[in-house]
Amino acid sequence: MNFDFSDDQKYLKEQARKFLSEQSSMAVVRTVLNDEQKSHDAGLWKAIADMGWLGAAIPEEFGGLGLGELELCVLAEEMGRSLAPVPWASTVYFFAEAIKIAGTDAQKTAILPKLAEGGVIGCVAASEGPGEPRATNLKTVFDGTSVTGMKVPVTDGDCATHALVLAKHQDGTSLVIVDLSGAGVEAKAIKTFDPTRSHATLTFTKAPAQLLGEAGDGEALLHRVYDRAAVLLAFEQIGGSQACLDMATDYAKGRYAFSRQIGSFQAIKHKLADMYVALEIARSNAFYGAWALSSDAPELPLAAAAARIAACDAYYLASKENIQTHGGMGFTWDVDCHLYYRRAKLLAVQAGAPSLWKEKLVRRLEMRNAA
Amino acid sequence: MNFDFSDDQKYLKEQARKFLSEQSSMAVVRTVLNDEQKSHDAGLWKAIADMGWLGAAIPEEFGGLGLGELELCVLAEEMGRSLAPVPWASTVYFFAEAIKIAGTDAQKTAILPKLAEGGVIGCVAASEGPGEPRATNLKTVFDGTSVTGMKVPVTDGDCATHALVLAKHQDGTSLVIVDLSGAGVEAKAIKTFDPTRSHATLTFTKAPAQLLGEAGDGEALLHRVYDRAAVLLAFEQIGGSQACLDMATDYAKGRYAFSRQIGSFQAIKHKLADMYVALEIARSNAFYGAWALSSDAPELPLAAAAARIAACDAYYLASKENIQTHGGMGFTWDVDCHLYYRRAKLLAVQAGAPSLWKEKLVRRLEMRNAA
Amino acid sequence: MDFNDTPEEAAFRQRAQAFLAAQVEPRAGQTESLQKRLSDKEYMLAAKAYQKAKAENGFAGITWPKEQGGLGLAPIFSVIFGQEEGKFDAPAGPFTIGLGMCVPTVIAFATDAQKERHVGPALRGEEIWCQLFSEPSAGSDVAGLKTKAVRDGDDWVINGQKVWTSGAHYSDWGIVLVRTNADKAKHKGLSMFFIDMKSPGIEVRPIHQMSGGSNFNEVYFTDVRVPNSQMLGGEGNGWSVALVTLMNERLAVGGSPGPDYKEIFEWAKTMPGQDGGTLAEDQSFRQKVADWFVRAEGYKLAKFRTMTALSKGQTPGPESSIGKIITANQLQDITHNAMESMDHFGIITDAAYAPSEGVFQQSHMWAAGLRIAGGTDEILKNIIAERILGLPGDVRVDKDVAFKDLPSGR
Amino acid sequence: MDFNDTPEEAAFRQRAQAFLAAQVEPRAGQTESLQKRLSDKEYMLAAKAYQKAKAENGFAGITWPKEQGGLGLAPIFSVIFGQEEGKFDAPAGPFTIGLGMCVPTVIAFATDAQKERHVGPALRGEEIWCQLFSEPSAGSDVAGLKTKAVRDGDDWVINGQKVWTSGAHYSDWGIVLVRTNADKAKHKGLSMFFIDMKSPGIEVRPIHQMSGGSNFNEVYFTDVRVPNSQMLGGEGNGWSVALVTLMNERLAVGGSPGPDYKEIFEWAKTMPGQDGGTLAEDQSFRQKVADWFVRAEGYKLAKFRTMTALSKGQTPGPESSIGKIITANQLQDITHNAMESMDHFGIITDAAYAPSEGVFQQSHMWAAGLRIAGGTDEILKNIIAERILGLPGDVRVDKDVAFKDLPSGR
Repeated sequence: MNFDFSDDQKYLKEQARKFLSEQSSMAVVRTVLNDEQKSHDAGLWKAIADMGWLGAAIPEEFGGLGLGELELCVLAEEMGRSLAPVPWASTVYFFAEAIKIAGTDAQKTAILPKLAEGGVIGCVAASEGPGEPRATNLKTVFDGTSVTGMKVPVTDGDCATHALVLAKHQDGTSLVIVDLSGAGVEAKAIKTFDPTRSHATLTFTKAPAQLLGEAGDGEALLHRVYDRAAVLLAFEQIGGSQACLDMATDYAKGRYAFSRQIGSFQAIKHKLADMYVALEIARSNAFYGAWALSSDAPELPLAAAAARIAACDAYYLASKENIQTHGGMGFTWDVDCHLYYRRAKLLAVQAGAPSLWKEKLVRRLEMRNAA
Repeated sequence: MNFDFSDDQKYLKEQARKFLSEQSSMAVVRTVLNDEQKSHDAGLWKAIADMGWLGAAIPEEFGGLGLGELELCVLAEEMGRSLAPVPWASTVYFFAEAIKIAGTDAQKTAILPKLAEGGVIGCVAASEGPGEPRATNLKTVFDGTSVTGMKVPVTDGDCATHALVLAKHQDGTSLVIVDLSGAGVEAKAIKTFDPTRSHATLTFTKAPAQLLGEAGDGEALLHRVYDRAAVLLAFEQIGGSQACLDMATDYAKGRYAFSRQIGSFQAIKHKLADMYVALEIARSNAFYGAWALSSDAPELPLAAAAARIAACDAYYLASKENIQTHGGMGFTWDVDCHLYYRRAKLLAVQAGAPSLWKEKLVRRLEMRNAA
Repeated sequence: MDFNDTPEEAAFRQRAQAFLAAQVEPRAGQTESLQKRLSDKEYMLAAKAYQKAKAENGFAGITWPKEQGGLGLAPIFSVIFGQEEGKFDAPAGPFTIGLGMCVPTVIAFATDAQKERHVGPALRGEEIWCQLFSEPSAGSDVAGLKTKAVRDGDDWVINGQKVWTSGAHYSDWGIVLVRTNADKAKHKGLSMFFIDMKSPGIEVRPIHQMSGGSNFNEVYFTDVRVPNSQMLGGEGNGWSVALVTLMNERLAVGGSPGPDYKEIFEWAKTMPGQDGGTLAEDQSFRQKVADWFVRAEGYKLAKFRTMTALSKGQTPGPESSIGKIITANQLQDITHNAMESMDHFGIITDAAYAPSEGVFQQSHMWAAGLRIAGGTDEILKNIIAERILGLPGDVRVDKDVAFKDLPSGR
Repeated sequence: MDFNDTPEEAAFRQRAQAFLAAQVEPRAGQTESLQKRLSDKEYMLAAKAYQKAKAENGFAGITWPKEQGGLGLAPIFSVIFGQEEGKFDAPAGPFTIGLGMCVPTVIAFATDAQKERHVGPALRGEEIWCQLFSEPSAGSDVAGLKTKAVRDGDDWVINGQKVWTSGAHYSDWGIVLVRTNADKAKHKGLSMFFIDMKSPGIEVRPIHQMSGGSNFNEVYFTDVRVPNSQMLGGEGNGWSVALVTLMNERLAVGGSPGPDYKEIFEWAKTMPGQDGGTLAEDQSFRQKVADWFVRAEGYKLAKFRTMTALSKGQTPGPESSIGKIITANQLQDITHNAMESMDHFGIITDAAYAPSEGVFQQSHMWAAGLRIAGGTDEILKNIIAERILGLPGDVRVDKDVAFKDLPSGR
């Protein structure tokens, strides 16, 4: 039984934490929060690229470090803890993973080395309105060479260089790659619940696009990408949840009411214990997802769903009860509680909402039992 | 605004409480609990009949006291508090109400006066297996004069004199009355989660039966009866919930741990506060149900659903957390906590489970909004 | 059992309706609220004019004694006026705290001359009052406050900081709770003053909330002088005076804080569900709607029970504490569900795209604050447990110890 | 990251499998458990024979020091044997508490001669031990116990009552925590003894549980004499000794307490749902299955993380406290849902009618007890908060006060 990260992976995590506590301090996060024009922190993005993190799980032949997905998981946790205001998840969990599992050699060669260097910023343009994007409700169309339609919201859409676009094609949907510096692309920033991450509408007018994977297989491929991203997001969510629990615990020890530390009251104790239990459930499910992801195990779809559901639960609970533990202070702009409350919501809807994943989980459970 | 019971009704409630604390003490409840042969406490049944309660809401012309449904509500609350081991709910909320709203004059004349005297014990025989009994899954058949099939479970089926039977008939279902002393009826006691109330299987073999209400209208009529019973059951559930909260509060004041009253710990305080909040929500919804029932208001279906859902929630919470508050003592046979835990479950499934009522509530809400 | 007014109540309600219809705009049909359409200054003028009209038409100080210019009516009439006022977009907000909590405290403890000077102007909307109790290190535990007042001749000199003060920036007067003796036990060294908010040394700064806006203030006191004659209730009796103020808080709270079952269910009919139909057709969503309905209606009906008690002349008890626990948590839950059920789209707050102009997202922020403001969930549950159920209080370590010797942390 | 045994672990697992296959029946395929098929007496004989075989084949006292007849292996080997044993219907229950908690305490505190006398017979299944700590007025607060021992020559004389003692009626020896000095503070006046359960004055009575059965006992002590030489850890040190015993409790707990997501989901495929299909097809039910799955798997995987720590030679911390909170509450929730989803039929426990022989109904009763036994939800959350998160303890009113002067209530 060796259900844990290796010492090397733990060392990487420690280094990442140290690096981010300096390079992605809350002051850095707040420069993006407070500046509507700023889509991300470009300095931090460059520093992360210089560390080689963007290519951590990209094979060496395509310019990456050639480490595994487990290394990505430990980095994800620390990125989540630091609330790093960069297009990391969009680029690494979604875009790079999609190219890795479905790209042609030519596509990999064209995109991955630049991505590892920080020159390519990816994003996912699937949503067009409320609800899960499906063949039955999409309006964006791919005609074999170009794509036309509007996508909203696109996380990191206003700083991305490339988009993964889900579009109607033939009898179904296809996933296509669009170079956003090309013709027929208009990006417009929009406001969201989490201003520490940028969002945009992307409007395509016969924008040149190339197919990723099989034609007509877009939704299925997107869900395969989501499975991988779900595990990585789960670690990011765990990092955020742990940060909330740490903040709340620290506050509960230092804050006095009725001349006692508020952490000595059972109402606060049990609240934090509940947060801890939810976090342990999330962490254990995420570990299993990490194992499945890194070993390309057939358990991945089920493990990813469990990891995602548990992580969404833990982060929502931790972020809202962290505010509650802080009392009035928690409701102020200057205390960081709300940054996690905002981010928790973004991460919970970014790759499909939890209720959709619950249905997916049960369907996958039925398939496993039937097999 | 006069959203409360009248002073007369409150006085009746007080008298009922006093009466039941003597006549339906826990010792009386436990004689039925501990004796598998004993379906109910016949002495208590007679005493209740003598008080006139069985006919409280039966018009004087049919031998009742001619009081209203509000009086029944206050009695129901006290019956619930005392866990009275008698076929009261089956007879009064279901059987008598069904005859009252759908019976012919002949049926009313034949049944209601005897019922008010205690000579008729009613029961509802609808269930034949897991899930809601519907036209699509019923096997029991009514051929116009007799009924054939098996019903399980029937609450109070082994002491009842009459049953309200839901059976397939023509293209739908009908509700029929069967005199259980007649031919073709076999009752067999069965064990349930709540041994303070008796249950049976009823097997009908061409048992003579007479139609209640319109032919083919059985399910709709049963649901109308359930709406009325739901309000009355809600008061019974509130009585039980209040008893649990009282027990738990009393115990929390008298029991010490770590040399403090356990009620001084926030974990216990907030647990009891949650019980109180649930109970207040239940009580307020039940009051509205009582108003709708007593004034034959078109709001009854929606109000009944809300009253039932809130009461089921409150009683389950109160009964399980009363055990928890009592710690190890709460898990013993001799302490009364489990009697409420058992009764809460019976009352939650007896007139349709809460999840079914939630769907009914939303459908009714849609109808109200459409109207 | 009925939902009817008594004849006296019905007559009053009718008078109120007539007054309101003549005086202010109905809420329904307006796309933007009065407050949004007017500048801050214009809104304040409108509010003062409205309060003046209330006073002139016999709708101000409904429950106050007649000798103070009130109507001397039972609390039910206040509730009835509030119900009717709630149907209109009346600019009543700036007066809620002053007339609901501060001036009643003045009436209870001030001298006749002081009442003569202050009550009338407040009632006629000429002067606005605010309440200065909370401090950065004294929230749930108000009596732990540190702002101190030191006697200097006929005056007291106040230094310290208050927080979460609504309307401090437009208030003329305030009641302020301060520590006049740190050698006494926590609750025994406090005194209450009323104070001119224009006094030198008072600085008001808006608090930037996590929701983006600024509805509250910090108020800094630097060597602020207040005459001893403006002490209410005597030296060292501040806590008893504050309890009188806070007792009135419960009655001032009310109203729907944001979208409830109605709004989310109506909205769900326009949203895609999981199974190809609308969200309103999804079974799991419907089960939640039923739960929300039951709690929302339950709370509404519980208020009817309170009104019934008021109508019978009884004083409502701490039962009303359940209200905010239910509404704040339900608001957080409903808005959370609404956002998640939109999938990725739920994150948008941009009014150009967000359904219902982002009301679910905004309210999700507010809900987090609502669980804290005016008594946290945890404090309210303590109140229910102790005052309604009669459970013993928690162990107190702050009794019989000089305040200056108590630990206080951050 | 992998789920493989080390070569050493794999070899041990293989040996254990071979031993178990030869010794006991596999659990799968049996309709009735061994315990149900045998009389109490036959079962006890089978249990003793099984324990003897374990000792003879090198599977008893896996983590105990070799000088005590143990194997001196790391805790992971105990877990591995437990995993394999769990696949069989092994009659191991009567020894769980004695070998898991009592004898380790004896090993830690008894004299060499006493260990020589007692450890071997316990290990070989010749003598069974029980643990006597809880009392009617000392549950969560074990140190509040009142059973007292008074010195009389070379003996102590015990009077009082213990409760919730598993296996007291078939045990040969017990360890009993008593108060030897009520003038000292609560935790300082306690002493631990081991005692012959056949001593005159000991009376064992079964407790009638709310679930109907009797798995525990009350034990009454009336002038029971125990030699001073059988005191463990010295006079007044009973609380420290008890902490050693209780530390071993966490490791002894495990296994599935009843139906989980798997069982209810399989079963739901045979049950009618709300929308005309099966319950397993109901959307709202499916959402719950996902939640149950996530918690059950999460807890299973958390145990894998603990095993990993054990496998690396680390000592598991209080993290394992989360296990019972999750499993007990989930069991109550799942069985509640199962019963309600059957509608009226869900109330039946009669084996002739109830689906799955009424396992949901039975487990719904058990779940209520499981939330209390071996540490209530509330105590476990305190442990998480204080020992894992490092939050301060609650205010203690029972320190530095003579026990006899403490309030104790009912």
